[in-house]
Formats: sequence, structure tokens, C-alpha cells
Amino acid sequence: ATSGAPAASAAPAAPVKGGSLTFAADTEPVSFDVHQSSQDITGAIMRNVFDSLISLDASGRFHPWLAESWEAAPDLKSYTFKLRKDVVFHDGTPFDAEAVKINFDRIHDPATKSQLASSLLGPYTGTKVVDSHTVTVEFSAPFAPFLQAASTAYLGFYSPKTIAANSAALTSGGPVEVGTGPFVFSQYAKGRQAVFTRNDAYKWAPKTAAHTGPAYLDNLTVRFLPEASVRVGSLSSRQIDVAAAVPPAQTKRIQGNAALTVLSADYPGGNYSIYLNTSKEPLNDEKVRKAIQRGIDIDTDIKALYFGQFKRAWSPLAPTTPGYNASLENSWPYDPALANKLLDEAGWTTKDAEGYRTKNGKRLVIDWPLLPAQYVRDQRDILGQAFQADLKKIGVEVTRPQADIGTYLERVYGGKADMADYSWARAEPDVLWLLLNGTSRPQKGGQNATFLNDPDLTKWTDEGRATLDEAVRKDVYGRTQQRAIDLAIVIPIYTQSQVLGLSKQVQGLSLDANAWPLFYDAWLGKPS
Amino acid sequence: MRRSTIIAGLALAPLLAAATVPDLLTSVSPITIDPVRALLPPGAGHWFGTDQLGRDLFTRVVYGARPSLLLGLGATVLAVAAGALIGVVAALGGRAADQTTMRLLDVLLSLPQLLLALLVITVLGGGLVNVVVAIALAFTPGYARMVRTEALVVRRSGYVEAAHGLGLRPVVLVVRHVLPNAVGPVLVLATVGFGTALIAGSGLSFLGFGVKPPDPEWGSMLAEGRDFLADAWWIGLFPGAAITVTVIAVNVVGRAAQRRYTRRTS
Amino acid sequence: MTTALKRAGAGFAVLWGAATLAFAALMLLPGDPVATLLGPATMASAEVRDRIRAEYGFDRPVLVQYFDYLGKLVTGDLGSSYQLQRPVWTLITDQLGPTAQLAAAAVVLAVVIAIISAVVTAGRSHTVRAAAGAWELVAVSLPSYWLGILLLTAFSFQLQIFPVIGAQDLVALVLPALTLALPIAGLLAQVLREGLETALAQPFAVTARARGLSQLAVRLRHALRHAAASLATLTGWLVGTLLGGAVLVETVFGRAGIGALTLQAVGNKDMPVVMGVVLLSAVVFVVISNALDLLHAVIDPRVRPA
Amino acid sequence: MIDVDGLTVSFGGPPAVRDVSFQVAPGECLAIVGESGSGKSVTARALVGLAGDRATVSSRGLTFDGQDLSRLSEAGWRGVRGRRIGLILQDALVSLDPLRTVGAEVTETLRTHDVVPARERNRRMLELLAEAGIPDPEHRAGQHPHELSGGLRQRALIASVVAAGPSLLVADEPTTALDATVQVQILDLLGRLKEAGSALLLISHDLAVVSRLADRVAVMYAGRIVEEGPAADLLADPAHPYTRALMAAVPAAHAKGTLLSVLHAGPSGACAYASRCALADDTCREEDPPHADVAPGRRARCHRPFERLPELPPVGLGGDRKAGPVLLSADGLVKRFKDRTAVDDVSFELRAGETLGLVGESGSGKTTVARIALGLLDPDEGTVMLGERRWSGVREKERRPGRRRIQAVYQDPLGSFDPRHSVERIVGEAVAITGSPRNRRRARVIELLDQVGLATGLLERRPLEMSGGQRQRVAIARALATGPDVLVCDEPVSALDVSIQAQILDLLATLQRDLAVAMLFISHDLGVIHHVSDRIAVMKDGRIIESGPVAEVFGSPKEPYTKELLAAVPALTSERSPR
Ligand SMILES: Nc1ncnc2c1ncn2[C@@H]1O[C@H](COP(=O)(O)OP(=O)(O)OP(=O)(O)O)[C@@H](O)[C@H]1O
Ligand SMILES: Nc1ncnc2c1ncn2[C@@H]1O[C@H](COP(=O)(O)OP(=O)(O)OP(=O)(O)O)[C@@H](O)[C@H]1O
Ligand SMILES: [Mg+2]
Ligand SMILES: [Mg+2]
Repeated sequence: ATSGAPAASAAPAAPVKGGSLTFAADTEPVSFDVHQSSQDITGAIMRNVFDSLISLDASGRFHPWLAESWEAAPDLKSYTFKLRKDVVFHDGTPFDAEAVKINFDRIHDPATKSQLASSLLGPYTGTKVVDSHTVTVEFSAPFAPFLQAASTAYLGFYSPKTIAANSAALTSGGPVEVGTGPFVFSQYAKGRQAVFTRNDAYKWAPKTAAHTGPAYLDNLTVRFLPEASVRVGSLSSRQIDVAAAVPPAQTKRIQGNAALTVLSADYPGGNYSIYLNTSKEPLNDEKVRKAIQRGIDIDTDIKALYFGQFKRAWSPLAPTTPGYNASLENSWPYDPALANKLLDEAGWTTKDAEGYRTKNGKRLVIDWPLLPAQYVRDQRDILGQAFQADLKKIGVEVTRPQADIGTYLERVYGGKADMADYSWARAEPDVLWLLLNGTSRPQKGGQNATFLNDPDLTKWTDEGRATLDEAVRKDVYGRTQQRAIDLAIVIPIYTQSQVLGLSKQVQGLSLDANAWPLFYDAWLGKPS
Repeated sequence: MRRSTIIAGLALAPLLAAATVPDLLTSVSPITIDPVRALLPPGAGHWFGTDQLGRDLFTRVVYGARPSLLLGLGATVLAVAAGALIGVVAALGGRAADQTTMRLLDVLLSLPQLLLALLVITVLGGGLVNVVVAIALAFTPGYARMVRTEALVVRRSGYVEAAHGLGLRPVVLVVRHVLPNAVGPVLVLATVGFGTALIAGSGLSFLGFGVKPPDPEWGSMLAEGRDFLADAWWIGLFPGAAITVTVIAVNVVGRAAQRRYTRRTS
Repeated sequence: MTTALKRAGAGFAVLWGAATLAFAALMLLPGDPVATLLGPATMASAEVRDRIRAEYGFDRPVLVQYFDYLGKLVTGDLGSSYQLQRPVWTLITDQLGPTAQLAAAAVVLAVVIAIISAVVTAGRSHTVRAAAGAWELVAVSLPSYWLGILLLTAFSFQLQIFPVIGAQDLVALVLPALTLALPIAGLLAQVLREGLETALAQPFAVTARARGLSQLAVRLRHALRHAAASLATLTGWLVGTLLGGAVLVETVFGRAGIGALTLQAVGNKDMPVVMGVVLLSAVVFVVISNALDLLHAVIDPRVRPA
Repeated sequence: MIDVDGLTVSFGGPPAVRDVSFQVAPGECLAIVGESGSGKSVTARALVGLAGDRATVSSRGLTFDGQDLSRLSEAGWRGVRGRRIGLILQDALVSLDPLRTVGAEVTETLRTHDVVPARERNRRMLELLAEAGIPDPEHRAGQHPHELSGGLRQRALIASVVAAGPSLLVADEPTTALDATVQVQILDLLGRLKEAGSALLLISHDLAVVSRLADRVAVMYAGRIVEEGPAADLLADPAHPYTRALMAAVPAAHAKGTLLSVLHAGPSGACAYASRCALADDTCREEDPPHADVAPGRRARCHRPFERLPELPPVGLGGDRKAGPVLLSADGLVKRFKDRTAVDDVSFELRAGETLGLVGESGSGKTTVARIALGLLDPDEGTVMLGERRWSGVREKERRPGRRRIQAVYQDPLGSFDPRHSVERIVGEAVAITGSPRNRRRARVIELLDQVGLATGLLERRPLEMSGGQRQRVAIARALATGPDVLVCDEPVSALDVSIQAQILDLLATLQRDLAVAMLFISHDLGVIHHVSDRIAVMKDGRIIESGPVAEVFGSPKEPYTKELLAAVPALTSERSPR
């Protein structure tokens, strides 16, 4: 997998203006309100409509965008942004300091029911309008991850007019989504497609973009095609130009087609990992956790299922995330013998008729709930079956009850399940705070499904978010990753990868730091 | 007996064997993975090929018979039992009881069976048992109405009147004449209903509400194979074929039973 | 007049029953609806959760909620989706189009296939009837989700005759409609053929032939109308089940529509949407069954009120 | 006109029609008679090429007006059917398409054969209906068959059949399902058509109907014509024993106390009738008789034509019985259903050993009276007494012990049996009521079966596996099982063939003689009623309008309605008429 490289590296022809591009997404946003939604897809699609204060490049550096410049207070408790003066919303409203305040306040307002954006704002206390084009965003505690947060579409800006008129309706997409971005959200048909048209007034592209001025494409259509086979099939028959989330099994097929190509990038942030619930039997025993960590043949399973398309993960953090600890690689390979030994030591010595280990007459059972089918991505349910088979070999039974999402959340975040699996994409090591900090308790909306409040982990992740010093961050995050593996509270599985299938006719398409396609620079060449 | 009935009966035999003693038909375990041999096409070693984890599809289809048949059978038995009870009570329990149950049934019958099942799933959640309950509930109103209609016909029939004229007590009358004759034809119809229940149950499984992995079930196997349609058609072919063949065989046998029954009783 | 009133009354009774059933399901729902409302991977705080609880009135007594719900129903307010936070009414009306299109295409296809098959094969030689019986049997035994997969594999992936997407154009409708139609066509053909054969064996059919009418004329002019009565009843029932079938077919073909909406709602315990779909089905049922009663009276003078 | 030579039709098995030959001339009526299943209808249908897809039809010659029909193509047949040969189907009441108006059916014939120009079709259709004797044809033409009475339907059907003016009319049982009064009118209508020059092929199982219209008669038995000749001669002096049996089996011709049936079973032989023939000898069993001339103009297929059957033995009840005590009495019964009064002020008495015949047209309330008498229905007014016991308006609990004293035999024995039960269980259930110990039940069932003339081999049979006659015998056995004083027989023989009918009537008579049960016997068939009853009551619209000893009511009816009923009875034009 390559990262962020523009597609179609052949002879760079001059970009062509015009044309319509159809992009097939695998999921459909439940809510289009970027301030409210927690879905990746919402950010990915709405990126075309919303600009951010600053932009983040693939190497983790920040560049001006709607803010010409910015400055962090030394205590990292406030950030001041100087805004561009020539920016206007799609509805003609000028973009100014007041707009920033209105938007951030809206995110912070509980009535918005924000599920992600408000956490990106962290300990937000308010926005001060310094002058018409200068704002200061203030926090109650040092908050280093804010810059990265400010570069995401979730902290994008709605026209104050539309917030005033349509605040409740912003969830449902369509022309009410008034932003400053290169495309205007012109039409939405649920279950089918969202249509975007070029914003001809656009002239505030970030430095990270390949060109300035309006986008090349007249129209961008996003089709919602949840079936992978349907996405790939329609790409092959050229009914769409770009397909998201091409399953690894099908990439070969696309590569074999002369008119098509594959563009991929690893997602930054939290790898797809299994989190072990340390608050209850039997995983409160570190030996058992370790046994499970080492008793899964992750390499083989990943290779079989993903054909090498997804990289096997060694750390809870993805390699493309700043602060990634590469020394973990190959440090805890598959070792069934060790796993068996650890289980013996933990007292799970006897075996029952079906070959499962028992202790005091109780079978070693791990309860690992399965998400409802429509939330299952990348065939993780099948991968889970492979893990079940692996663990059976060392005498561990894994049960996978499947229920609705409410029940699932209750089990997993209520601490009733033994294991939970998820990934958390974000181009910022602060995800480790979310995933492992002792105060990031699921009961309170956190994401730490290990239910462990390890003083070290908590301390380090707190320190990481309170500094912008690269060296300090590298150190604390590196140690955090190491300790999480040592404690065997997390079993990293693979690094998720955005795999786009696209027609070679599509030029200039790139993937941003979050591994999402950017359509601003894209254009359509001659049909091949 | 017709030739088609015999063939159908013969087709059912291995299915029943698969459902009861799967280990006789295959020596491999349905959940043992072998990632190295993933996605092998059908061939000598693997008659139906292998799936994405290298599991032998033949074995999985064989082992999938039990939950799949159980879905159809459990749901049908439950539905017929509940339907018979409701139907007989409605038909013999007096006007008020009849009116109430009929209005209730009207409501349930106004909804597509799959939707009714999905409503139950929404409340109960997925899983084999819940799917059986959901399908049973969805099919119960139909059976209840059939039994009621039959019971009303039987109640007004000459032989019930004749038995009444003999001076039989009402309890004897119901147990000896009304019940068997009202439920009998419905039972025969239920063999065909079994096929429908199997399709519906596997359908729910296909939608992801059924059997929990990694246990094989035909509907969920189909769902798992969907991403591989373009490259590994066999994953999507055999489980579906198993459902279809089962339903065809059951339908043929059921219709033969129906013919026999009609020949004997009307 | 009174029959019309009675009919309307019965229709409303069914609708009210369906509404109550849906509400009962809502109340029986275990777990916290707020969790459902928020969906997976949520970071909402307890404060937000309480706010939502109060907003939806989950904290009120059941009866109050019930009458409030009925009251809103009467005014056409189906509530808002937990998950999508949009009015159920808009969601359903938005999704009705593609499903109605699919269902209509399937019904037409099924009826046409069934009529052709039945008229051509009814009362013919043993071999012809056995062949007809065989195809009908296979058709009714086919799970639509498998049939869809087969058709997709064959015609879209291998032969690339039909596109796999494109809900808008007619071509893309062919495979899904066929998938939905084929099992129904099998059943209809069966019933129609039996109806035709029964009718053809009736003295009036022989009388018609004794009058000098040709085989085909007797089939079309006399027998078909008799078979049509049972066909109409069955078709009506099938239209109802199409909604169920749409759930599967829309999933297989990745199409938008009521089926996909329902499935999404069921998976998320998004009760307002599920309830809305239940009501929709009940309405469709009431409308169709009344229409069919009228149609039946047109076809068969014996059931006309004197 | 039509000349049929050696017609044979088979449906895969043994031929249903074998080597049948006959001719019909214009203005002539040939009647084919025979019992059910003898092949009459198949013959009729074969004449228009509609014997069915599964039928194999062959003949030495089948010519109509000199045209060879046996070589016709399907299109050719279409020109013959309706246009030159009209067929009135056996099932008259369902031979019109129930979904179309009767006018449309008549018009269809006119259009198919383009009889009159399109714009005159309607006028001609109305004319035809009028000619067929339908009053107010404008109104009737727009009605559907279910809105018409049986008689009107039959007329409309005839109108549609004769619309294209066929020169041969084939009428298959044109009067069977109709009320007696209507029967006469339809026969008159056919008679007029014959006089107008049509050739008429009349098919019936009823010799009485035939005698009214036929010039010549052919008797069919087992697919063959066994006797034929001029109607008058043949009916006066039948040559074939089967014809004789057919005539003798008409109950109307016998007074109570004589046996109707001939119960002889013999080994099957070459003469198809040998096994049923009282006269059969070795020749009959070894050699198939040829169809030979037996008298001028008459042929029969018999080795011993014209030989007399032995006289039927009298049952011995005669008319000289003393009336016993009153077993069942009804006083002022009234029963109303929603919109009509089904039974209106009905009173009667029934004494031990006697039979009260209840006669009346369909819907007159006979069955309702029977159900009240049986205690299955409570009257709205009036009382029923069973012996000394009050029988109506009491609780079922009080009634239950008395139930065994009054039992019923229904018109439809099949429907009165639990279809899953064997004969042993059916009769056994009734035996069990009497409190007979379990181990003796089987013996008692066998005894009862023997009493009604059934073999032990039937014990395991289910209702569907028996013939109509056998079923009715089982029903009688069940009724007798409780040792009743009163038998209520509601149309017990209406669904049966004449010959079987005769056997059952004989059985009932014998049983009454032996057991001295009282019978309430219901029938719409005056012949049957006349044969079995001591006294009769005539019902009309729920009321008994006339009652008295059978000879009195039949001999000098007082009510106009009774007279009309009696006049409508098709009787053999021979000295055997009851009058
Ligand atoms: N379509 C058919 N297929 C097979 N057998 C038939 C068919 N039609 C008639 N038969 C048989 O042919 C024989 C003669 O039947 P047909 O209808 O001519 O009797 P029928 O004399 O008209 O009797 P009925 O008085 O009851 O009308 C019967 O044994 C009958 O079962
Ligand atoms: N259970 C009932 N409910 C309503 N009406 C009834 C019922 N039983 C009989 N009737 C009506 O009462 C009248 C007399 O019916 P009944 O059966 O006694 O006539 P019947 O003389 O036996 O006629 P048939 O000769 O046709 O048997 C009919 O008009 C019938 O429709
Ligand atoms: Mg006949
Ligand atoms: Mg009657």
C-alpha cells in the first residue's frame, strides 16, 4: 500500500475542467451533521463541503487553510487563529470570527447531541472573538490534540444562517448543509446518493492541495453501495468511477483490469485491535490475557483473509500515526506453546470432553460479542471465526453472541463482555488517551474497553495531550504502546487500509492524512 | 407412489442423515480453519471447494443441515401447535372468543410474515432460538386461521351432528372428532409450510440475525460468501442449493402426503 | 353504503391493531432506547443521554406514551427515527418510490409469467404438465436471496449483461424484479393452472366447446376469468409479502428502499421506523384487500351484493 | 341423419363405450337409458368429438348428414358443434358460465357461427330466450345463472344450444336435477323442438322420463347397447332382463310391502350382465350373446330374451298392521331463521312400527323438521315429546339419555362419518353408547353389519373406500346400534342409483318389519314416499298443507299443490302406474 501518492502517475497531463465523477461509498451517513455524527463516512463525504481552520499533510505537519496563521498559548490552554478575510459560505455569508464561535459553541452545546466533535474539542470552555477575523479558542486544561482536531471536517464550519434556520435539519443532508468548501451539497436521496456541485467561488484551497481556485469537477455524486461485490461490479462495468472499501479479495481483480487501478493508504490512529476486559474473570488474569494474545495466529489469518492487503499490526497505534513505536514489531509472535504454558500456569489445567480447558469445573469461555451485521466491516466476523478456531486449539472457547446494537453496546461498554474489537481512525496519537487512559471510561462515553486504570498508562497519555513537544510525545506514546502490549490488555490485529478502486480516467485523486479521498484536485481524463 | 415422490424421499434421506449424524458423512470439522487452502474451487479433495478460511464447504453444508432444518422444523411445529390451539379455541369458544381472536389474527395477517418475524427479532434480538420463535410467530396466524376454518367446517359437519345425535358428551366430541379432523389437514399443509419456514428462517440468518458463528448454517454461509461472488462462486452456490433442494424435496413429499390425505378423507 | 362503512370500520380496526401491536413491541423492547439512539462508537455523556430520554418522553408512564403516540398517529405524525433523527414519515415516503417500483415490476412480471405459463400448459399432455409442475415447484422453492445471488453472478459479474446498480433506470430493475417475481410467479402459475384446469373441466367449459368455440377461446374467454378470481386474491396477499421480500432482495442487490430501511431499523432497534413500516404494511394490506374485494365483485357476479 | 356404427371409447382401461351403433332420423327421438356409469354421457360427448383429451375414440363409421365425422379436424369439428349438432350437457345447472350473463352465452353461439348479422344478434338472442319459454327475456338476458331458478337455467341453456339451429339435439339427462314440476315443462319444450323437425337423442337413467318423449329406446349396460326397439313395445314388454330390472326398480311402480331389488350375485361371465342376472345359466357365463333380432324391429343382447323373472316375494307387512303407541309427537312447531320461517306450525304423531312420509319441494322445511325431531335444533315455538319425555326445549344433559331412542339416517352418509374412522370405529362408537363392554363391541358391530347385509370384510374400510350403497348400509347399522324406537331418515336414498336405492328401501322395510321401529321418512321423491309410507304429510313453505294415509293423499289429493306435485311425477306409460 502506498500512502497519499496521487494516482495515475503516468505522464502528467494538464488537468481538464468539467465532468461528473461518481464515487461509491460502502456506508451511508446516519447523520450528515458533522458536528453531531461520529461516523468516518460523514467526515469523508462532508470534507467536500467543509473547510477547516488548518490542514494536516501526510507527514503530520500543519498548514494554513481558513486560518492564515495560528498560535498556541504556552500552557496549551488556548489557541489563537487569524482568519482569511476572503472566505464566503455557499449562501454568500462571509466567514468570520463570529462564525467560528457560533460553530464551536454549537458543538459544545449538549442540545446538539454531538458524539465526536465535542470530544475533539476536549476541555473546551469557549471561543473569544478578538476582532472580526481573529479568534481565541479556550480550554480548561492543556489540550495539545486540538490542532489535529481543528484540521478535521468534524470541526468544520456551517454558515451561521443555516445554523440559525436549520440546526435540527442538518442531520438529514442536502442543500441545508451550507459550508465554505469546494463543493455544494445540492441533493440527497437516502439510500441512493448524494450529489455535490462545484462551488465556483472557491479560492481558499489549503497549501496541501495541488491547485487553487475552484475544483475541476462539475459534479460529484456519492452513491451508497453497501455490498462490496456490487461496488466492484459496478466499477468494472464503469457505472462508477471510484469505489471505496474494495475488499482485499477483489483488489487483484481490479488490478487485472487494464482500465482500473487501486489506490490505497493505511488509516492512521487506533489499529483494529481486540481490547480485553480486565475487570472480570477470566481476563483479569494477566497470564490468560497473554495466552490469548500469543495463541492467535494473526499472521496466517490476516494473510488468508486479506491477501496481504492489510498489514498485520503490532501496536495499538497505526504506523502512519505520529508517535508510532516501531520497536514492537515482531516482538510478540504467535506462540501456541507459550500460550498453553501460560494457561497451565494460570490453573486452567484440566480439559473437558470437547477439549476446552477448565478450572474448578468451569470451562474457559471468552465472551466476545459480535456487532450487528451491518456494522461488520472487512469481514471481521469471519476473521473472528478464524480466531475462534485458533483459540480452540489452546483450549479456549470463544462465544460470539450477536444482538442489536443497543444490547451490544450495553454488553461491551457495560463491562459485561470479555473482549471487544474496534479500530479508531484519527491522525493523532491522542487516540491512545481515548483507548487506554483510565478516565476514558466507557460508562462516561470513553472508549477504554480494557476497564483498566493503569497509573502509567493514564499518566503518559495525560502527558501526551498536554504538550506539543515532539520528543516528549514520542517518548510517552512509545511507552504507552509498549506497556499496553506487555499488560496484554490489547491485541492489535491489523492496520486498516483505505483501498480505493478507480478508473484510470480519474486523475489527481489523492488521499488525505485520514486516508480519505480528496475530490478537490480530482479531474477526469480521456476515457481509456 | 409417484416417481418424483420417491426421488424426493431419497433426497431427504442424506439431508436427515446430515442433520442427525453429520460425522458419518464427513470426517472433517466444520470449524477447523486452514487458511493456506482458502478459496479452493470444487475438486477432488474438497467436493464443494473451500471458503475464505479454508474450511471445507462440503463439511460446512453437511453440518449446516441441522440448524437449518431445525429452523424450519422448530418454527413449523411451534406455529402449528400454537395455531391449532388458537384456532380451536376461536372456533369452539363462543362468539366473543371467536370475534376477538379473529380481529387479532386479522391484524397479524395484515403484515407480511417476514416483517412480523423482523418485528419479533427487533424485540428479542437475533440467535437461532429467537429466529425460530420469530418465524413461528409469523406463521402462527395463518395456521390459526386454517385450523379455525377447518374446525368450523368440522363442527357443522354431518359426522359431528351424527355423533351429537348419538348422545356423545361435548368433550368427547371435540377430542375425538373435531380436533383430529380440524388439525389433520393443517398438519399435512404444514409439510409444505415447513419449506416456507426454512426459506424464511435461513433468510433471517442471511440477514445476520440467525445462528452465531462459527457454526455453519446455510443462510449465514450464503451471506458470508457474498463478497466472493465474482471469484469464488462456489461459496454462494452450494449453501443456497442445499436450501433449495431441501425445500423442493419437502414440497414434493408434502404434496404427496396431501394427495394421500385427501384421497383418504374427502 | 353500510357495507362501505363496515369496510372502513374493519380497515381502521386493522390499522389500530397494527399500531397497538407496534407500540407493544416498542414497550417490550429490552435495553435502553437511548443507546440505540446514539448508535455505536458513541462518546455521548450522561447529560446528553438524559436530555435525549426526556426529549423522547421515555420517562413517562406507558399509557401516557400510548395515547400520545396514537394522538400523533392520527395527525399523521409517525415520530422520528432514533438513529437517523429524521421524521419517519419523510424516511418512508423517500424510500417508498424505489420499493414501489420494484414491487410493481415484480407483480407485473409474476402475473405475466404465470398467465402465459398457465394458459399454455393447463390441461395439456402429461409431459407438458409435468414440465410446468416442475418449473413451478423449483420456482416456489427458490429462496429469493439465493436466486438474486445466482442472477447477479451470472448476468452481472460473468456475462455483464445487466448492470449491478443504477436504481434509476429500467435495466437495473430487471434482475431484482425477476428475483422477486420468480418465486411468486411459480406459485401464481400453480394456482392459475389448477384454476384453469378446474374451470376447463367444468360443464360450462365443455358446453362452450360444444357450441363450437376453439380451445383457446374457451381458455381466454371462459376459464381465465374463473381462475382470475383466485389469482386476484392470491396476488393481493403476495403484494403484501413483497414488502417482506423486498428486505431480502434490496439487501442482495444493494438497492435503496423500504426493505433496506426496515433492515437498518431492525438491526438498530430503531423502533419508530419499524413501527412506521408496520403501519405502512397494514395500510397497504387494507387498501389492497379492499381493492381486491371490489375486483372480485367485478369478476364474479355471485359475490356482488344483491 | 346421424349414423353411428361401432363406436368404441376408452380411457386407457377397458372401454367405457363398446361397439355402440344407432341411427336417429329427423323428427325422431331416440332415448338411451341405462344405469349410472353405463356409458351414456361418453357416447353423447363422442358425437361432438368432446370425449376428452384422454379418450381414444374409434368407430367403423360416424356420419352425420352424409359427412364423415370421424375424420374431422379440430377446425372441422368447430363447424359441426353447435351449428349442426347441439349438445345439452348432463350437469344442466352448471353448464352455463356462472360469471357471464345468460344472454352472453346465447349470443356466443350466434357469434361463433355467425348466424345473424352482428347488429341483429341481440334481438335474435331475446327471441331465442322467449322461444325457450323464458318470461321477460329482456330482463333475464342480463342476469347471471345464479339469479335464475333451475328451470330457467335449463331453458337458457337449451336456448344457447339451439341458437344456431342444429338439426340434431343431444340432451344428456336434461331433467335430472330439476323439481318434478319443472321436469315436465322442460320435456315439453324438447318435445316441441322435436316436432319442429329436430332429431333428438335423449339420454336418461330414468325410464319414466324417456317414456314421455322417445320414439325408440336403446338400453345401455356396461358400455354396450343391450336392447333396442320402439319405445312402446320395449317398455311394454322388455326383452332383456336388465331392462326389466331397470323398470322394476322404479319405486313409484310398487306399493309398500314389495321388494324392489334383485339381489343375485354370480360368477362373472361372458355376458356382462350375467353376474347380476337372475336368469343367467351356463351359456350366459361362457358365451357373450350377440346383438340379435328378438322381435320385429327389436334387437337385444341376450341368450334368453323375454324370459320372465321370478315374481318378487312380498315383504309381508302389507297394509293390515295395527298402529302402536305414539313414540314421537310434535305440536305446533315453529322455527325461524334470520329472515324466514323455515317451519311454521307443524304438528304430527309417529307410532310404533309405522312410517310417516314427509314430502315437499326443496326448501320447504323438511330437514329442519327432522333436526327438531332429533333434538339437534330447538323450535322457537311448540313442543316435541319423545314417548313420555319432553324432548324439546330441555337441557342437553336431560336429553342425552334419550338420544339412543331416536336415531337418524342422512342423505349424505359420507358426510355423516368421520373420514378418518373405520367402519368398526364408526359403528363401534354407537355401540359404546349403549354401555356395551369393550370386549363385546366387535361382535356386536359384526352382528349389526350382518343385519344390514354387509360382510365382515368391511370392518377396516374407511368411508371413502366404500360405495354409496355400502355407506348407507353402514349408516343404518350405526343408527340401529343404539336400539332406537324411532328412525329419522332424511332423504336416505336421494343420492343413490335407482338399483341401489331399491336395495336400501328394501332393507329399511325389512328392518322395520323385524324391529318394529317407527320411521319419519323424508323425501322429495313422491315415488319413494309412496313406496315406503303408511301415512304422508305434504309440506310447503314450512307448513304441512295436507296429510293422511298414503292411499288417500295419493288417490284423492285435496290441495291444489299436492295435485300439481302428483301430476308432475313422470310415470311409465304402462299399466304399472300407481294411479
Ligand atoms: N374423462 C374420463 N376419464 C376416464 N373415465 C371416464 C371419463 N369419462 C367417463 N369415464 C368413465 O366412463 C364410464 C361411463 O361414464 P358415463 O359418464 O358415460 O356414464 P353415464 O352413463 O353417463 O352415467 P351417469 O348416469 O352417472 O351420468 C364410467 O365408468 C366413467 O367412469
Ligand atoms: N341453519 C340455518 N340457518 C338459516 N337458514 C336455514 C338454516 N337451515 C335451514 N334454513 C332455511 O330454512 C329453509 C328450510 O330448509 P330445509 O333444509 O329444512 O329444507 P328442506 O325441505 O330439507 O329442503 P331440501 O329438500 O333442499 O333438503 C330453507 O329456506 C333454508 O334456507
Ligand atoms: Mg352421464
Ligand atoms: Mg333437506
